[in-house]
Amino acid sequence: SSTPSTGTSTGSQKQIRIGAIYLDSQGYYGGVKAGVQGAAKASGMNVKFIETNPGGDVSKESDFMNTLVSSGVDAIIISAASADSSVAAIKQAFNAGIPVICYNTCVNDAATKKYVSAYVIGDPLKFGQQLGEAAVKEFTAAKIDAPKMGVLNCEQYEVCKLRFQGFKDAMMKGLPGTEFVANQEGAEVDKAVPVAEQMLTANPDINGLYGEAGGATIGAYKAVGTANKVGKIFVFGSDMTTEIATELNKGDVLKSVVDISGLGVGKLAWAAVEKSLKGTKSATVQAPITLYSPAEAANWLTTHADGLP
Amino acid sequence: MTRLSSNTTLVNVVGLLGAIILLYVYLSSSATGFLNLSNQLGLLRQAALVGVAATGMTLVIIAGEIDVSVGPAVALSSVIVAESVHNWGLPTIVAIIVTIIFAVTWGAVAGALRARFRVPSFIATLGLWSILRGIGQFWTNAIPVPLPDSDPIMNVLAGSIFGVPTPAWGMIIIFLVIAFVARRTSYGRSVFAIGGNAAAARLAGINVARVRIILFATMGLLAAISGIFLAARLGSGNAGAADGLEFDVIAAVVIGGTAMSGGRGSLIGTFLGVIFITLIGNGLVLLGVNSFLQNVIRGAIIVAAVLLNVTLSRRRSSQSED
Amino acid sequence: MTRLSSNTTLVNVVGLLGAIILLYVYLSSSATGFLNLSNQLGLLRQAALVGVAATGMTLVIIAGEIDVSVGPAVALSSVIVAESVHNWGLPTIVAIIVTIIFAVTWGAVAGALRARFRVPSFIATLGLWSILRGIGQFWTNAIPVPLPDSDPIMNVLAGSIFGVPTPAWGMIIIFLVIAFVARRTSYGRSVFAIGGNAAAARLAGINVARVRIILFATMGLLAAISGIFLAARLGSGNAGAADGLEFDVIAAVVIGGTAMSGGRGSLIGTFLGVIFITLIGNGLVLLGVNSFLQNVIRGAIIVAAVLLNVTLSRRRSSQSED
Amino acid sequence: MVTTTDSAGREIIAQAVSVTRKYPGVTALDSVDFEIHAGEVRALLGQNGAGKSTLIRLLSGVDVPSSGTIRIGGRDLGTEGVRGATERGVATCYQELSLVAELTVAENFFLGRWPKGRFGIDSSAMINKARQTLARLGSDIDPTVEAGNLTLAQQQIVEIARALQDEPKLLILDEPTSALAHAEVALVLETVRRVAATGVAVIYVSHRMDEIRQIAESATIMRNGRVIDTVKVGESDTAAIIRLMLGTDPNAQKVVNPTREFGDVMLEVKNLTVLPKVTDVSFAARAGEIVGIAGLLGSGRSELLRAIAGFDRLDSGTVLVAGIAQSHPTAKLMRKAGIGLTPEDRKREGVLLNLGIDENIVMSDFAAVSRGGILSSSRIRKSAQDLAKRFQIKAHDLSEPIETLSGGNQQKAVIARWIHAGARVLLLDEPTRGVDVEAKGQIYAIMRAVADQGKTVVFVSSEVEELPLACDRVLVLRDGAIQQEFTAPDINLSELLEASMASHV
Ligand SMILES: Nc1ncnc2c1ncn2[C@@H]1O[C@H](COP(=O)(O)OP(=O)(O)OP(=O)(O)O)[C@@H](O)[C@H]1O
Ligand SMILES: Nc1ncnc2c1ncn2[C@@H]1O[C@H](COP(=O)(O)OP(=O)(O)OP(=O)(O)O)[C@@H](O)[C@H]1O
Ligand SMILES: [Mg+2]
Ligand SMILES: [Mg+2]
Repeated sequence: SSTPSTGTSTGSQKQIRIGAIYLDSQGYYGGVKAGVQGAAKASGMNVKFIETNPGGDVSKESDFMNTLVSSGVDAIIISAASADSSVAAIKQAFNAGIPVICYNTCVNDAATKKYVSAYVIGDPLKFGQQLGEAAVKEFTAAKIDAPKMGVLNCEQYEVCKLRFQGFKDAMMKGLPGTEFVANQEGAEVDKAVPVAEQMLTANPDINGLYGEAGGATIGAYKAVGTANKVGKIFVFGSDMTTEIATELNKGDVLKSVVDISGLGVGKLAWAAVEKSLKGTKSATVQAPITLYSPAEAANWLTTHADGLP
Repeated sequence: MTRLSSNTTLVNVVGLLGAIILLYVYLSSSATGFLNLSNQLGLLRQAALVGVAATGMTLVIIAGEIDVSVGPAVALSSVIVAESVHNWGLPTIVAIIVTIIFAVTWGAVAGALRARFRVPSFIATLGLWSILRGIGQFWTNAIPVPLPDSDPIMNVLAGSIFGVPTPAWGMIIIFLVIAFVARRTSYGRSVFAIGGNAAAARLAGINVARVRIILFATMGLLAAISGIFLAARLGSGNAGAADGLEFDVIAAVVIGGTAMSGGRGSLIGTFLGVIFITLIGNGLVLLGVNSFLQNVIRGAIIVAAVLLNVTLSRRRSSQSED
Repeated sequence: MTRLSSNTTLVNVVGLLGAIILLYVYLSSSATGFLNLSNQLGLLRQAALVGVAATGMTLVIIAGEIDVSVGPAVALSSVIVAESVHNWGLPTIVAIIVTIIFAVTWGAVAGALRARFRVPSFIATLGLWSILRGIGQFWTNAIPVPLPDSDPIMNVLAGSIFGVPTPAWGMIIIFLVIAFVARRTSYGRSVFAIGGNAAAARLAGINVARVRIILFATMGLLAAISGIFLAARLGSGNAGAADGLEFDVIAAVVIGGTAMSGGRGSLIGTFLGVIFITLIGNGLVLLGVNSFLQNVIRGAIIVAAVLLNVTLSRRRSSQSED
Repeated sequence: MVTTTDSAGREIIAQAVSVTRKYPGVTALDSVDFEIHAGEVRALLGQNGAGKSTLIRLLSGVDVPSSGTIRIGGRDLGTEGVRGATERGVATCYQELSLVAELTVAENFFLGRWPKGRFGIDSSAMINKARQTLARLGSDIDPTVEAGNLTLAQQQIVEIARALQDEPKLLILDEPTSALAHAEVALVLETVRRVAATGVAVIYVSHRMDEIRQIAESATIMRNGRVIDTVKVGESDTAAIIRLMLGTDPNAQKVVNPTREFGDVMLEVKNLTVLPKVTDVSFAARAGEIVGIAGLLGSGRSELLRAIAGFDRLDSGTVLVAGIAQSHPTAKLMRKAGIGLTPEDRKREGVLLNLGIDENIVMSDFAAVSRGGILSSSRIRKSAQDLAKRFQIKAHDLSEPIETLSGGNQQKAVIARWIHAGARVLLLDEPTRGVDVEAKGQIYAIMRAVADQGKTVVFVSSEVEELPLACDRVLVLRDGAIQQEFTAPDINLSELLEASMASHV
């Protein structure tokens, strides 16, 4: 028995139309979608989602925003494709009086302050930083004070660059001898696996691999297995999925995984939507960044039985 | 004159018009906000990105060729214009000219590969597709290159003239120009002649190689124009933008009744094709269809439209087997 | 019999072998770890993903057609096999059969669109490209579908037999089978005949429509095989996998000397083409080249290779203009 | 100084001076000297591959010589190409039809040099001029229809009219009549005569001696890329000219032996209709018999054959093969029943240029040269060699691509294909089109040899004069039905022609 929402009679509820823009077609956004839609349903309102997926392309994002704004949706939740290039799109919604709720990524600070009514932030710098700190701990425990690191990146997306920045900063701070010897693209798992294998071939002295996204993480630990370096190379990964949690549970290769729960972000985003519908701005909402160690993997698997991150 | 394949074109144009009207009727009743003026103007703006390139692509396909490099060409053009202003400090108008020169040059190179060295255009432009995308991303590190906020030319390009979005004006003018070129100039008729029978065109003294080079250089020019509009609209140059644009452009052209085998096609058909697929895209979003499912529907519609075209035009022409 | 365009093929094969040897010499000296056994085996494993589909694509292109739907077809196949095991609880072997049936069916549908309804194969498979990718993503919500860790069949498919990766065995066997089919069966010769002159082939009593349907159904079968290997290797079915695979597959085939205009080509050429582009990809990563720059280089190499092929084969054959 | 007149004082329009043109592997022209004067009609004769078309391509600027010079209007053509030659008054109808099917007749008329008006291309001027020029040739073809919708004969006339429209000084016609029936041939010949009378030089290539006698004053005879001789047509008999072309004595052509015994009815066609051209055709042909089918161009002979072979759908009627009825013949069924068709357009529908000669022969029945579903090289070689020998296909290596063969030998290979498939009924559509004299004789002989083995041959030809040479019986197709029948030896040319044309005259 939820509290009746404002301004709607229980009998024939006015339909609320929400525009939802998912950054690209990664599973993470499946989690967000489930989170936001689940929360909307639980709220008891009559909500219709108009959703789109511009595949990380700002030009498509701009088209979609245009469509959403001109069709007069009640609110828009968005993971912006670019800090600077998405400003025009978000401004357009703002000018039309439609509240915009960023999640995961957003536009630059100035524009966020001006045009965005809430930002469910999963700060990518902090995201990388927490994992970097975990890596420092792990290497220190293993008495490696100048680790050689390989990176599997997803740097066609700006957010990944920031993740790396955070990770790198934390490692250089904790272990100034750290050296990043290789950095290759491997956002999708099918590409990440061979690229990681080749990286280990070209740099046999690597001590650790950093996966900036889910696919990259899988590529990294699979390559370590193939190269028979289990126990010699540590993998630090991003984004939990059933597969990654299962691997983490073993604890021999994958040492820690940093994650912002898509479901969690979705719930927070919905909360921000509800607030903004009442006309309140909530500025930034910190989405919890969680660091998982092997010991916590099993728990994740039980609480996420349906596989949605 | 040139009641070019008048029967097929007519059937196709009427069919598309019918489909567009049906879409309008359906969407106005089921998709909230569809008939809003702002949505209609937005539609035009979206149509422009596909439409500008589709004009040139119509000629390319009529000539029996294909260009699959449109998306990366548009993206790189947006990067060039932004870099010219942002990093090289060129005045906007010079930046625009520089962008056009670059794009026309790479288009002409692709054309020369086809015309002089007989590299199939599918391969030449597939290579270009990879090269242009790579150059843009490498150059900018995949980070958007901002344009100054207050640039008056860019503001006009991003805005509206007489209430209609500037890119839509651009698209309409380009359609009129290319339609005129196609029907009323030697160059345009040469394109049809080459697509219909390249050997005969050569024997008649038409400079086939030159026409082919111009075709692809024109594609470069149009990509530059689209790229500049895009940069103006986004306020930045983006190496990753216009992803998969070639899919929509080719789809619009073939839905518009231009034959992949060359020799037949019309700009009016392409125009309707552009409107049709823009409407479908817009409608699917407004109806709240799952975004992955939208891919399925769009794929099915292009196949169905071409299937219909082929079947109708086959009924009317002689049964030439191949 | 059938020393098909033997001169051109020979020039091409020798040229590619030379290029591959040069690459080996260069990479062994400059790319650390290139000559490692594990890297060499890894190379074979990577080659398999491109190679399996490239065998079928060779026949498709020889027949004068094209299939651009390979990437999504492989990805959806990996999803089907994983869903069959994970969600429907089918035994692995049944899941594999189910996957093959699905993939062969959609291939045959594309083939029928081409053969019976004359939808150009580029359009039919472009539509399929969008449809298959959309289905996979819609079905799985773009979340990987995990396979059980301990499945013995999948472990064999992901592992090695006699030290050589299983997918590499698969690729080699498929190459031998298809090369045999191409040269020594009436189906294979019919493919060449249709690519050379479809009208003449029909009048000579060849069932052109059936051959075309089988061609695309075979592409479906090969995509299923690649998808199953991929799922085994990744331990999951991924709707977003094999993005842009069609680029590499088509590139390997045309680098291998198969003519886009149909009628000419060889499986040995394609095999070397697959090795060549896999080496390039491997070398660029080992040398630590920026991943965006890799796109530029790959694009340039495919254009250069085809340019060389076309120029060499033109010198030797009569100057048939088109 | 370059001479620009001949001894009779007539201006030299075009000249080839010791011209050689080499293609990879062939010398198509070997130090050829050639000149033609104003007002002269010169026939260019020679077997397939003698180099006639190559010489023409050089004179019209499409191709350039490997050595030697081409002079048009007294000046070297150099690399000025088609445009240069056109500006100096050379107009050419090429052997391959060179119209763009998707463009209108008027646009084809001005292909590559469309007249400019104030608003782009001036279409009304274009249409008017085209209509006028066509009218001068006595043709009422509508200039606004697409060229692809015209019949082959109409297309040929459009091409000739196009060549004539800007009053050339040299008109080159490369086999303009090989696709035409008699009425149209007469029209073309009349046109040539009229044009020559105005002082235009004409080069005329044809394999038909009777046409040449009607219009040409002199003939240049080529063989193996060389000019052998130039003779006055009026002063040389045909046998002498053919001797020059072949380099040997022509074997006298035998007219059909009238007293023959035929076997059972092998092919029977009852009330066959394929709309719109074929409305009601019935005939029967026996084993051992060669049945000719005469008719004007467009009378529907090709449709008839294609329908019998199952490639076109019947609107009504029945086809019986060896007494077994097929009311809905498909290509597959008819092939099984033993019917083989060789198409009229050899290059476009007959040969597979990218495959070997051997494969071109065995492709009609791969199963016959397979072992357990796998093609056997030795069986292919054996079958192909046997047939090549029987059909006198001149090739030193049967695995070479068939494009290395001359037209006549390609045609023999296409016919051999159906013998390999074990066909009992051979439908030959214009098997002698564009084939030289020697090869024609060989094709007649092949037909006879095949018939003597108890097979049935149906022979369609637009060269009426060859029907009496080859056929036991000739049927005349007109207005969609068989109108008349002639039996050897009473096959009379003029009666045949009259029967074909009856309703048109
Ligand atoms: N483009 C070419 N490439 C290679 N060989 C050629 C080419 N054109 C002609 N030939 C060869 O040159 C020779 C002369 O050919 P040409 O076409 O001039 O003969 P023709 O006398 O016109 O024969 P036909 O009566 O069959 O038309 C032939 O052996 C032919 O195969
Ligand atoms: N589908 C087609 N496309 C183009 N041309 C065609 C087609 N069908 C027939 N023709 C041409 O139209 C002409 C007349 O048609 P048709 O074949 O019915 O007459 P025909 O009596 O067999 O003529 P022919 O004497 O050429 O054999 C033929 O020369 C043929 O080449
Ligand atoms: Mg000739
Ligand atoms: Mg005919």
